[in-house]
Amino acid sequence: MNTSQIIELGAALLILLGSIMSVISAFGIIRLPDVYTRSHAATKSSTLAVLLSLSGAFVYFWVHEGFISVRLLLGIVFVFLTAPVAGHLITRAAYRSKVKLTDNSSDDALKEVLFPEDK
Amino acid sequence: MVEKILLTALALFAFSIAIALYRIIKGPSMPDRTVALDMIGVNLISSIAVISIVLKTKAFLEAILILGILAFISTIAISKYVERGVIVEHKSDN
Amino acid sequence: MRINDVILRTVTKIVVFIILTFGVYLFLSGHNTPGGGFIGGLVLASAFVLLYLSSDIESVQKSLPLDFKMVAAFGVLLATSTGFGSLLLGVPFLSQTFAYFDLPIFGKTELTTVTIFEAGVALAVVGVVVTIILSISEDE
Amino acid sequence: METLIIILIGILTAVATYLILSRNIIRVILGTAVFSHAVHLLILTMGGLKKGSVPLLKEADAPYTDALPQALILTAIVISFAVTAFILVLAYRAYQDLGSDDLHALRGTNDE
Amino acid sequence: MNNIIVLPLILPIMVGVLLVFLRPYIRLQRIISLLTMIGVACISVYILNRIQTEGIMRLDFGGWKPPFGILFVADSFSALLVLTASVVTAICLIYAFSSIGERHERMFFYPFILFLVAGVNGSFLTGDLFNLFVCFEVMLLASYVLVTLGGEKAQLRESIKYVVINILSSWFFLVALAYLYGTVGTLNMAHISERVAEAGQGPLLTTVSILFLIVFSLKAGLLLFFWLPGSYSAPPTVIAALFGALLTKVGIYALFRTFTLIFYHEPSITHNLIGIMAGITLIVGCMGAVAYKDVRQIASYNVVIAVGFMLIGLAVGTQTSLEGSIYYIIHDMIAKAMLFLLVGTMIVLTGVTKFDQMSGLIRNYPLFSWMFFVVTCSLAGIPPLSGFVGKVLVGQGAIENGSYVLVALAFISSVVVLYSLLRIFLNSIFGETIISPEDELPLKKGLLIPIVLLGIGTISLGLEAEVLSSYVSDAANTLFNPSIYIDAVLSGNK
Amino acid sequence: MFSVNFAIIFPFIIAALVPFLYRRIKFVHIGWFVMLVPITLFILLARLIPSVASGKTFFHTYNWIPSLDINFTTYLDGLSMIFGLLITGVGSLVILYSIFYLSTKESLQHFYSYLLLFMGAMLGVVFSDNLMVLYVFWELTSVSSFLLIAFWNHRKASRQGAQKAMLITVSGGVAMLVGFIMLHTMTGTFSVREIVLSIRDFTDHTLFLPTMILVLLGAFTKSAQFPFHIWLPDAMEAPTPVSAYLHSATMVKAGIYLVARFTPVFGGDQVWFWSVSVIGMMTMFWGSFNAVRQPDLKALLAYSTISQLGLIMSLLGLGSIALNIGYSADSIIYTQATFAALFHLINHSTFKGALFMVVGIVDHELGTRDIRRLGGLFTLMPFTFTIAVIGGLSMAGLPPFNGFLSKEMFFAATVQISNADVFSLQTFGVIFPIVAWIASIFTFVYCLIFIIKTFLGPAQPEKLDKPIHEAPVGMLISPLILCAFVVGIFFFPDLLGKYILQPSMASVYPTFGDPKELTPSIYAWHGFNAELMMTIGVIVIGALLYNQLKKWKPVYGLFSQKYTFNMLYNSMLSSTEKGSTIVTKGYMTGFLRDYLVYIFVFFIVTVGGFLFYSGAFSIDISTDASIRVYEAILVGVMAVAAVAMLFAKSRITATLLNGVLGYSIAIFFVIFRAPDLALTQLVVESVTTALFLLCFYFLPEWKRETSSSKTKLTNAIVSIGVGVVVMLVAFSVLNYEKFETISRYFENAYELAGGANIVNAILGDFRGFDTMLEVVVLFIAGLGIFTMIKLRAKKEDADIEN
Repeated sequence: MNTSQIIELGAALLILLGSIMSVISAFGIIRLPDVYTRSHAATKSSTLAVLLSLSGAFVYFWVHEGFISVRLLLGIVFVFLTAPVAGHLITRAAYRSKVKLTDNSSDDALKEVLFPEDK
Repeated sequence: MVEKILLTALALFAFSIAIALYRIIKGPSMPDRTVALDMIGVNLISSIAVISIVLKTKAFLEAILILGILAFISTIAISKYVERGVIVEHKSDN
Repeated sequence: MRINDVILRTVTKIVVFIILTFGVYLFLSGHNTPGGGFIGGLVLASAFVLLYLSSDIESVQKSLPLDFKMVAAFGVLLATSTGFGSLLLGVPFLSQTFAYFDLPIFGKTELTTVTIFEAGVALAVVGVVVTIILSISEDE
Repeated sequence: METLIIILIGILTAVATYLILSRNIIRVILGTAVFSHAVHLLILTMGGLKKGSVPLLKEADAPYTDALPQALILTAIVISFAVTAFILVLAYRAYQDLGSDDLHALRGTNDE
Repeated sequence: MNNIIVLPLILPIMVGVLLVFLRPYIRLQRIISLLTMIGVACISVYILNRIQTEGIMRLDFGGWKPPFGILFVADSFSALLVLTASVVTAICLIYAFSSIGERHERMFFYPFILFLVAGVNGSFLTGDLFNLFVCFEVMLLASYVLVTLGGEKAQLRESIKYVVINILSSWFFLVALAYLYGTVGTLNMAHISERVAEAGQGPLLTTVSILFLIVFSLKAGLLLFFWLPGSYSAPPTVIAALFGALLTKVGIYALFRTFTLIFYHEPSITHNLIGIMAGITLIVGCMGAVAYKDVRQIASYNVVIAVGFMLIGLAVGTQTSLEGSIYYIIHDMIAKAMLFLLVGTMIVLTGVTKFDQMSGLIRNYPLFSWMFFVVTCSLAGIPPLSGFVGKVLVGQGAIENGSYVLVALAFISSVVVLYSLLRIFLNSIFGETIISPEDELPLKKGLLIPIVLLGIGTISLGLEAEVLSSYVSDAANTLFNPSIYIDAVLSGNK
Repeated sequence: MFSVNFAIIFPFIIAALVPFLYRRIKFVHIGWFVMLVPITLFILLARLIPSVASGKTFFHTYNWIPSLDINFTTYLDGLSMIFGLLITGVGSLVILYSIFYLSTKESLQHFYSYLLLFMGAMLGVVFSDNLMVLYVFWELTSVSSFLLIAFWNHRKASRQGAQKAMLITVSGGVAMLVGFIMLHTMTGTFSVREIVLSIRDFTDHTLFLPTMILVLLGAFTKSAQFPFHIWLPDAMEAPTPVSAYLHSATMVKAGIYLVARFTPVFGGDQVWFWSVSVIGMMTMFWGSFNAVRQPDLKALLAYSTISQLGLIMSLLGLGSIALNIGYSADSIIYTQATFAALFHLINHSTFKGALFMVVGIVDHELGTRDIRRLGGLFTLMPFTFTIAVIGGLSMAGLPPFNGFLSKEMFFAATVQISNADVFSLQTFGVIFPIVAWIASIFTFVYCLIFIIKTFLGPAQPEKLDKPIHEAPVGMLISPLILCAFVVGIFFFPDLLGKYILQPSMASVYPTFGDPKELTPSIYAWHGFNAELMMTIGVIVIGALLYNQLKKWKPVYGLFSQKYTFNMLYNSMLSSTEKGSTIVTKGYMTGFLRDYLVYIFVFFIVTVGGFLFYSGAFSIDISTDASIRVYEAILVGVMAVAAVAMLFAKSRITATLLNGVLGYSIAIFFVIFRAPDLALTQLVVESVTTALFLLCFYFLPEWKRETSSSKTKLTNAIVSIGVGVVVMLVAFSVLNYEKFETISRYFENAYELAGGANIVNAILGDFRGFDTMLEVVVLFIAGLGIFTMIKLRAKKEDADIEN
């Protein structure tokens, strides 16, 4: 087993880690009680998952074919840039469309600001 | 070895897609579904990256970026729809 | 009720730029790697869609005063007239040629008529997609 | 793989058929969309699956997978996009003027 | 170099796109679109005559030799149809000038008409099955737009049905193409024919051919015509006229082409099926034609009857009957356009749609009324008008072939056609006039002239059938002997 | 040289000119000019009588559609000469009469146009040798007759009569056309002369009998034979000159002409003999029987015409037997029936023409045709009365009028035929004289009614709107000329026999050697024989019956009005209409789902059915590519997503699921090595989803499907059926591996088209044309959406386009 093969294996393991992360966040998405908590699972851990696997792929191509893929790098940057915004927008939309919080939540500070009439 | 790991990873990605699908079907609220769809998109990105390795081709790297772009646009569109019903406004309020 | 879109708009500015660049890249590289007029056009169109999504029609029109119907029409005209050119040259309709020219400044350059054709396709796609979205959105 | 995909095509077709037989116009439109998914897969499958490498020359070695169906599907995708867009707008225009999205109510009057 | 045969398609498209830029200049749009159609008609005459001397013409796009590229093939059959379609469109355009109104004209009416014709002509000329699909779509999209153009309630309502059914038929087309590609692995029609002949048209290929039959029947209105009556009676007159003249003909053309060129090996299955379908079409068409009092419905069901009639020629499949069908198609394009224009004009003049609410039009509009009589006789196949020759030849072919049931149905149907139109004539045209002189709407010359032109067309086509005969017999010969077509496409590289 | 073709075309040309002339010539009745046409033609034809009589025929041809063997060929022989003379001769007289009958307030230009059109068409029928051209003119006579009947089209009865006449005669014409086409199929020619020469070789042909029946259908409908006679009484709505011309003298005789013309073709066959003679006899009886009860003079004449046409028809049938027996000294006797037919044809035209004109005069001068309001006219209308008596008695078959001669010959022929020993005539032949005799009695009765009730008895001026007065001289000239013929022919029958009838006998019996043998000398007196006794019997019993008319007239009441042929015709039309409406509206529900179900069911039945019926179905999974776990999961995801769409509660969910399907397909495109497709699919899917969302703003949230569970079940079954059929065919296609695809060629894309991306090279170059059109499609859709949104119906527009 030479260096490049080891690195390839490492890349593969990176990807596997990503996929495991993804499954975890998937579980989060079904197990967590309301949309606000679920969006944590979806946006945070699955962003991590995709970053891991894209990096793995990037490393693999780099090592295996000596190919530095600008597109992959760009993709990583892009996901990194957009995922938080997307998460933000969804949860905001959820809140504004009055999706209920889970019963366990103790405090809703925003409510008074946004929907004073609902009091 | 590498290939086996990659295939396992792929299966796991597919598995999370399936779970996200459950959330889309189940709901209960629109944002739930949006979150799940976003997640499917993200998983697809990863899957494509892995498939590219498996198939030993660089042909699909464009797809990764495009999918990233589109998942973003779709999410914005849907959340705007959920929030306001209109996704393209004539004139913004501010 | 005012909704603050500052975060979205800020990100969009960067993202649209990336998308546009990428779209042009796809369009140009289509002959040898995945891409081409259609996909390039579609990606460019999605950049415009993103602009409209994050902002509003009026402000986009202000900074980009284009009648997209005409863009589409021009694209179709461009695509069809590459075929028409071959009519004048007496070769079969839609004959595409590619040749390498030694241009004084650029050196050896590949010029293909397909590129013009694809440019027409891309313009048409952008024009049509944006026209559709604008038409619907402008409806009261 | 082919068998699996063909079964999938069968399911998609059945679903699309059921949707297109609905009374609600949005369901009908979604039905046409699913129809086009099914047929794109079908064209690809009929050309043979996984029988070669990506049809990019120099990228990989011959034999390449059948590129012609891919080109056909590309055309078909764009056309079905155009048609879907059109019928969507048609549907909402009809709703605006006729006040219903129920095709049973939109039978038209064969009054005599 | 046969670049000329792409002109019937590319000229309308390019002019149509140009007209988009000329949107505010309505007068200019009119002139240009009319000139274009006249130009296309002249070109097709030239093509037709060149085919007679040089044989089938073909144009390989991009210079790619068949079966690899797309190509246009012009034989007498397609050239005749292109010619008729262009002439009819030109005449309908004249009608549109004074009927369609500026609002429509400003909304790209002329470009859409030109795109429609481009699609129709392309379908007639193409030699590639997938390209046929694309040409169909060009035509269909244009027709979708035209059906809805104006946004009347009935238009919106009927166009939904029209669009969905046509989407379905396009889907079937793609499925059929997928199957065909999966079996013979090629798209060029001549090449498909060659391969089918080589492998023998086994059960599977016959199954695929039945699928094609369904696809084109949906387009042609053969048996599966449910979209037709509604969508032909909703849009403005001139659009209905163009639909009546052109749309079903494309499907009929495709049926003729595929079942004479490609799937001609199992006539006992496919052609018999066509025969049964044509027979039922005739029966239900006849029933529809007498069931309604709405003049446009009657006209629409007349379209259905004519479809059945033409397909009998194919079902019988002898050279004579094919020849008859070709005559009949040409006749029908002209006569149906005329019928729809007349019927539409009647509705505009009287403000009602049912024939028993109109009366005595002949006193107010004599020439118009006589034109209605001419078209009645013409469609009923009364000699020496244009429907006659086709009718005789189809009958002759069917008798030679022993298809007596079809003969009976075909000829009885022409009596029903006569009856259905005679009812309109006797009730609406004849009788006491119920329009008082002050209410009488003037009949614009611009509306009358195209009708009269078509009337002259149908009369002279009957009297001067000999002029067409050499072209038609050449067309039928090509259809009957597919090898002529195949040789022209696959051998010899021009 | 005078060409017959010209004679045919000439009236057409003038017909086209009449409207223009009419505008110019205001000061004089246009009829005077029109009359010149038939007179000219009559003279031209008459000049040819001697040469035709000597056995000469004239033959001209003018190419029309030579490639289809349809040429404008005319053939002038004895038979067509008779008709030609009748058409032009009676035509001249009728036009003369019409000049006085029709006032200049009527739209004369139309009237004379139609009349000339008819004349030309009729000449065309009798002179054409080519069957197709004959048919052309045949239908033109129907058309012009239609126009003439509907001349007063503001009357409902006129329009209905016209429609009935047109429908029945055109239907018959269509049947005849099929017969002609069959003849062509058998013999390979459209020329009657050639068919006559060659038909002997085809009498055993399977088409021979159908052809005959179809041709007879044409003849019978045109000649108003039982049971197609119903159109003729209704056709009497036409102006009287028209009735006199078309519906007694000429057009209705076109059927007679056709039968005579085709006697050499089909005559000799048993079916021909029986159908022509029996139908003729029935018509004769039924016509005369019904004529008696008509209160309207014109209707009486109409039924009388039907009866007389039946007489002539049956004679032609009887005469055809000679062709079966063949040319021999014995068979000559049977040809006499045909001779009588042709003779009576001429006679009928003369006296019936005169009688119609009499009715026209009465109608025109007194304003009614109802015999219940008429009577005692003879003192004030002496000339009219004279004409009526001459015509009426001739029709009744009394001497010294021509009707007597032909009636006697008719009796002779029926008696003769009952002695023939073919076609089992010994048994059934006796019917003919009996029916003939009974029918003649009724004929006698209605003739008496016509004369006596109208002109004799007490006058009833109180029932009339106008005072009784004699017609102007102009109206009397034509009937008087005809009466002169009626009497003249009685005294000099042989002149007619030799010059006119003899050559036409040669046309009917071309194989019978010298036509002179077939031409008997006609005598008014031939001893006390069977036919004379029959005539005497007719007179005696007829007079008796007339006397007792009141007593037996209730017999007619026995025939229920419900079961007349007219009612049958009407109920047939209305029930067809009703049935069609029910059926058509039954399946044309306007509900999209129904139409789609029809289409899908048709698809399942034909494609699926044939797949199994032919055994084309096959399945083989051994050549499949391998399946990875993730692929299987993804397939499952798609299947679940698809099925979930059916149960989605909200439209957004369904749309998102559709998006999932789209994205998953993109991943399959990746797996199946289609990068361009994957890219396009991804973008298109996103844009489509965005479009859905855009449009949802304007559409309501969907409701639960409210269809009945039966509908849902049908939908489900149909859906599964479609899915299964698509699947099964796909399996079979996958196993069909006989050909290499053509795409190997595209692998040289780089050398050929300068591109390394094969798909792109195909799209941009090899199949660039598709791409071009696809852009056009996209463009049309975009522009269409724009117009659909911007161009709306004006609110105030009346929605007449519905």
